[in-house]
Amino acid sequence: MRVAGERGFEAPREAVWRVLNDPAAMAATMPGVESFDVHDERHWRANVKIPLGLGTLGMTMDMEKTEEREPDFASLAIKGNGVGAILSMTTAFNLSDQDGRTKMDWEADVRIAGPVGSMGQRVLQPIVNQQVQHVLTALDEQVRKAQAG
Amino acid sequence: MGAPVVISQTVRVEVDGTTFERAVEARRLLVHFLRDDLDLTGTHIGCDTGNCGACSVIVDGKLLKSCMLLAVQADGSSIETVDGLADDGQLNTVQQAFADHHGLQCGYCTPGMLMSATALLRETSSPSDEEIARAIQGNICRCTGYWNIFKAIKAASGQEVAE
Amino acid sequence: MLLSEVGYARPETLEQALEILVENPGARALAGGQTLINVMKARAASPDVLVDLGGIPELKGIELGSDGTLEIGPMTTYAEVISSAEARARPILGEVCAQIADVQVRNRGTVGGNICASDPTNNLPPLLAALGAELTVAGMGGARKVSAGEFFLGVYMTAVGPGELLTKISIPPGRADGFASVPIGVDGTCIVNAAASLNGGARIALGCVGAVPVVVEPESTEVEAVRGAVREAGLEPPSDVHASADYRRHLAEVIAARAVRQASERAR
Amino acid sequence: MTESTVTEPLVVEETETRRGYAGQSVPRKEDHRLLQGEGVFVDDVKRHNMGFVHFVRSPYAHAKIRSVDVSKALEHPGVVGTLTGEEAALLTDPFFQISSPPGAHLRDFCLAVGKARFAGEPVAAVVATTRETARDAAELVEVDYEPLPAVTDARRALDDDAPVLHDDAGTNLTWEGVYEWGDLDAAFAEADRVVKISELHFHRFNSTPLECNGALVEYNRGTGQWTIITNNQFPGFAAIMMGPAMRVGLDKLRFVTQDIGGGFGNKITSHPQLVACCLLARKLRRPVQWTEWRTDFHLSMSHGNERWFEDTEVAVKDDGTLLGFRTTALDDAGAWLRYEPLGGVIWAQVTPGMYRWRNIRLDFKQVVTNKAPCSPNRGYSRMQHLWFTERVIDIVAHELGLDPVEVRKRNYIRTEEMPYETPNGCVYDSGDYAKMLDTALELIGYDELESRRVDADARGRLLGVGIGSTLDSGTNNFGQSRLINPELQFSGNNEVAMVKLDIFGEIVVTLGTTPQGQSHETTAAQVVADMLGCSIDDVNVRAGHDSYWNSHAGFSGTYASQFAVTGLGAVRGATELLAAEMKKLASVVLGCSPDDIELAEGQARMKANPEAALPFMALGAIINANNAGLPEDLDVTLNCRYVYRPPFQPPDVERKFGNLTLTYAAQVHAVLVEVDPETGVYEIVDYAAVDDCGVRINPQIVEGQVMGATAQAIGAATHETFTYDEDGNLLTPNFYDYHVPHALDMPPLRTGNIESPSPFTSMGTKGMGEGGGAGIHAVCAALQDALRSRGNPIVYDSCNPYHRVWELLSDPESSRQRVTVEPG
Repeated sequence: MRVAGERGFEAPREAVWRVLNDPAAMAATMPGVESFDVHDERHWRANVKIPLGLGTLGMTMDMEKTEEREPDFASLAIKGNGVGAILSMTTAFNLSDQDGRTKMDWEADVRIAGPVGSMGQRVLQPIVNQQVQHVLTALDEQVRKAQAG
Repeated sequence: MGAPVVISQTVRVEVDGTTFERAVEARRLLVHFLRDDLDLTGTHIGCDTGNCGACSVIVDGKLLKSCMLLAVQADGSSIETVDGLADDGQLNTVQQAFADHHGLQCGYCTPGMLMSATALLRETSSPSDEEIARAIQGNICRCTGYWNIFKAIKAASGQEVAE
Repeated sequence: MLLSEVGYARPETLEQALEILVENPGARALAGGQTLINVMKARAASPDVLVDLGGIPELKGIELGSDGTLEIGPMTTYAEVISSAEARARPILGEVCAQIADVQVRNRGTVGGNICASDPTNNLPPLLAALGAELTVAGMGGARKVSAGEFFLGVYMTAVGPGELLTKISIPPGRADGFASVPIGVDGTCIVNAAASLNGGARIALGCVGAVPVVVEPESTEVEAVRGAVREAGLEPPSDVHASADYRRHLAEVIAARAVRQASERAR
Repeated sequence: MTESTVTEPLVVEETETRRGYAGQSVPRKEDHRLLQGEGVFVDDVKRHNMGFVHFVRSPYAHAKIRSVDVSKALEHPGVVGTLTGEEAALLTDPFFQISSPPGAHLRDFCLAVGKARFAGEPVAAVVATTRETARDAAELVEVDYEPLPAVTDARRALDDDAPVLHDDAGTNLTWEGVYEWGDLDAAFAEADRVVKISELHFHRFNSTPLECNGALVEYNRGTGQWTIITNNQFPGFAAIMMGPAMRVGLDKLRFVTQDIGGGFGNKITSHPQLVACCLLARKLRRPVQWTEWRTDFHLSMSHGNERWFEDTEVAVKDDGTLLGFRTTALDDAGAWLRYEPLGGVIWAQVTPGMYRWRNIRLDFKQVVTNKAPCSPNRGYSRMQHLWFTERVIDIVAHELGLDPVEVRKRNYIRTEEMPYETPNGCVYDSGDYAKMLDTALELIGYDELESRRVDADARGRLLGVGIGSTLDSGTNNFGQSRLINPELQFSGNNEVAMVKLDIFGEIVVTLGTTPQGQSHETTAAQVVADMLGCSIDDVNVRAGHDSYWNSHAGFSGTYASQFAVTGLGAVRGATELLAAEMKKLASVVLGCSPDDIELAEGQARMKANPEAALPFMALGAIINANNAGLPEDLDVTLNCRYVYRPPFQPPDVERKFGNLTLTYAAQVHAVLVEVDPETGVYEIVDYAAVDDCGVRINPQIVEGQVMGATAQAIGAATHETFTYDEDGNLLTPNFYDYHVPHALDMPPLRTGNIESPSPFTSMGTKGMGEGGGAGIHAVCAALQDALRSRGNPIVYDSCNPYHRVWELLSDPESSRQRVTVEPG
């Protein structure tokens, strides 16, 4: 399923870019991150436990930065492996200046296979949307932090 | 002192008048306990989502699907299954009505279907067509289209059945 | 079938239950199990410990307060609601419970389990949201009250946090309620459902159109006002094999109007 | 009648079977055990020390398998062993392919080798001491997948950029054939109008028997023989597939079955899983048990053929006379050809449907896609084609402003034309389709239709009526497989039965079939008791199938609507032989000629002097235990085996011409639906099913089959669909999203019956039970009729869930664009 949107940040483009490309900061935006390893500046791995009311969904996520055009565009390919589900996701963002603020246009294509997939799209789509919102809010937080510190 | 958390425990149940006691893993579903641990294979499994009702049994007087209940949750209960319906090989009224009206073909859904019919007739002595359909809504049959099952249950309640 | 290994505990008091939940972060409450056990069969979720609430008397039962408020224990089964004399004070409750799945599920499934599962296709979340129910959530530190509107946080996620339990469902008095749905086959899984309550202003809650029930409050109970209000709610329903987002949007309008119509008829 | 049809070898007077048990609804012998939960289904069988098999399945619809690492699984407590695709590829040869090239080049093993081609395909297997442990360990098997793009739409499968599933074949087009009979050019030249239909779609579903597949397999190291206790419904076919693949003779594979929880064709192609179990039982030196769960079944087993009908052109006269049609059938076989491409010819058994048109061209293409493999499903391949012909009839009537009832009557094959040879040489044995239609219309209350429309209208509902008229062709001539692959050495058909008289006078009947609810024990006993003149209670028909009984032949099994012909034909043959032996023995003992002896009341007695009689018990005792002094040349065993062989010739491969089946049961269904125009939700408010399967041995059992087929058609027409997303994830993998009819979904049903005896069978019976899917079309037609006032949408899909009806209501135009009417 495809999700997309735009978001404004009260920060210059470079600041936002830095956060988006700082593995540690990104890790802090992801739901239920338990550990996060940086293999190199293009490859990261995270162990996450996505909270679901009925239990948590454990996953190992391998992330690869597939494209980068500093300071405005990057795309990631993410592969998640869990007991109940296999997730593959490609996401990209585009930053642009808006008089001091930064506008981020983003899109993500999320695909889920395995038993969790059998829970039905009407359940999965809301879950994905919700996690995306979670990430974006946390991203706001990180940008503000970066500005402050 | 809080309640203990167990991975497995001894479960004691009465099934169709016989008492059984077995150590069982907490994760084991009642239907697997009946079929695999107690060798009571009359109760069947037709799905893995609680939709088909082939595993229906009566636990302490309540009709339940034994695939949505852990064996440990049934500890201390009294369970009725298809194996207990007939009296020493003599079909009871509901069973006989299913035979008379061809209410079964492959016979796989039949044990659950009979338990649902039994539960219905205990509470409603002469059910309407609507009540009969509601009573077996949780039991899937792929052979009969239900029509002959409706007839059988109606006949079992002593009502006239149009042939 | 075939669950992952899981611990099991059957506490006899609320305190014991909360204790276990606090001591075991991976623990989950097991109510009727008519959703949770199926999710565990798919191994889509695998709690470490199941805390069976079936042995806790204080979580059961239905009481009708002098002011007409219904207080329902979360472990009350659908069947108990349907046959409860007290529950008839708010007839829609029994009527909607009677449309849930089948006899077997209604004998085992509980009101608390239905709303805590917060599955978008469930009937009770939108109903309680429309009725303006109040939910009591207890933790070691004590209890708090949450309105149904704020209770549902997402798919399978509610205001009941780690180490907490839903202990009571309080429903204010009223009779002018309606419920409508488009299920897949009679009493099947809902494609869209809607509950309406006209007890002091019109409140409609729509189910299956998002992660949580969407509450809409139209100006009037006129069909066009209701449909307009639903349209303006800017629903973003999921698409699946049973319905496109557009179809769900369309159904939401129609079903909302039908729920309101039923409620209005009862208001007279 | 064509050359290929000769009269039956077995001639008996009609009267002999018309009296007695045959024709009566006697109670079923099967019921006593099934009603007490004492049936023996495959998962009920246990063996000491048996291990439980759990398959590791691909989560991807299409992926390269880089590696499979079972080490962690093997370390898991309780695990006794594993099997991988690489091992399977060493230990077995690929399954024999029915198809001619390129389909012939597929290399199909019991587990995925090198590549996974559909989500849910078994990639490895784990065996452990409990079911739960086996699943735990299966999760520890590490498979390194490299996901590949998937193709899930048959219409895209032949695009240049479409991923190719099988490099060995080099294309996704695995089989194609052109069928043409009559003179298309003349037909279209004669036509007043040409109705063009750009695309129709028959959807993917199956009958979802309530019991899924399973097996318990034991290996005898001393004899090198496997005992396979399974619910496979066509052991003869499984053996032919498994023996060569496992490099063993067929007698090394003993198939045992008692009760089967529904089959409907869906349990024919479990041979890959059975081979995996055989390899594990041998490797691990213990019995292994495999139970397939519902989600496994939906993901990986026997979907019904999905078929597209493209660029259809129909030649028709203004009065509705149908002259002929052209179309291209694009059949989606899923990822493997497990029984396919037989679907590429089976449809031809009913080429013209029930109609008289003589000029037909059908270009058949079958492609593979990244979806579960297809296999027969009740109404196999004919159902798709009959739905197409019925849709054509109604669309033509609709567009030409003619009454569908009249168009049918005008074009139905007439009863006086029976036996009727179709354009491709099949012979419709008997029937009266117009009379069936009248009966159906009467049952549905067709006369009050207009008043019912008004009444529905007043309630804000749209009423529609629809007719479905189909054929259930029974008793295959396997020679038709040569139209798929001329190299194949299959033709004709056969079934076996043994009847013996035992020492205490018990009559024991052994069948070669594998019934799944079709009541063979009962109907066989009815026939035997009538022929031997004894009580049905004295006839013991063995339950189930065991290849050690030696009562089977190559085509033994229960499939393709044939027991009333092949099964009972074999029973009659064996009983005839036994009766003759009993008479001969009695004549020796009583000192008369066999012709003086009659069998009645459980005795062999002299016609002239009934006092001179030998009870069956005496006959059984003499031969089995008290035979001293009998004449040396007395050739009597009281244990008779008969192989029934229907009268078939191989078809003409060049002309694709010949008799492909022996009998044609017919169904005419009529249905009334009410649509809620606001939501697209609809309800079937009345249903009538009229059936004609010739002489009925047990009317109640026949009616039960009619009802079952009707319910399955209703489910398929309304909600049942195996729908995949573009990535190849199945969106309806269990009964939660795959909605089958429940009790409250059933409409009121009226059934009617007409009896047109088949001239080609000894008892006038016809195979039946598949039902032809008449209800699927009837619902489609009723919806189109109901929506007429809403912009005349065209119902173009065989499955119409609420959302599709709403689409037709909200945008009738896009559906109308599929149809054009041009002058001839």
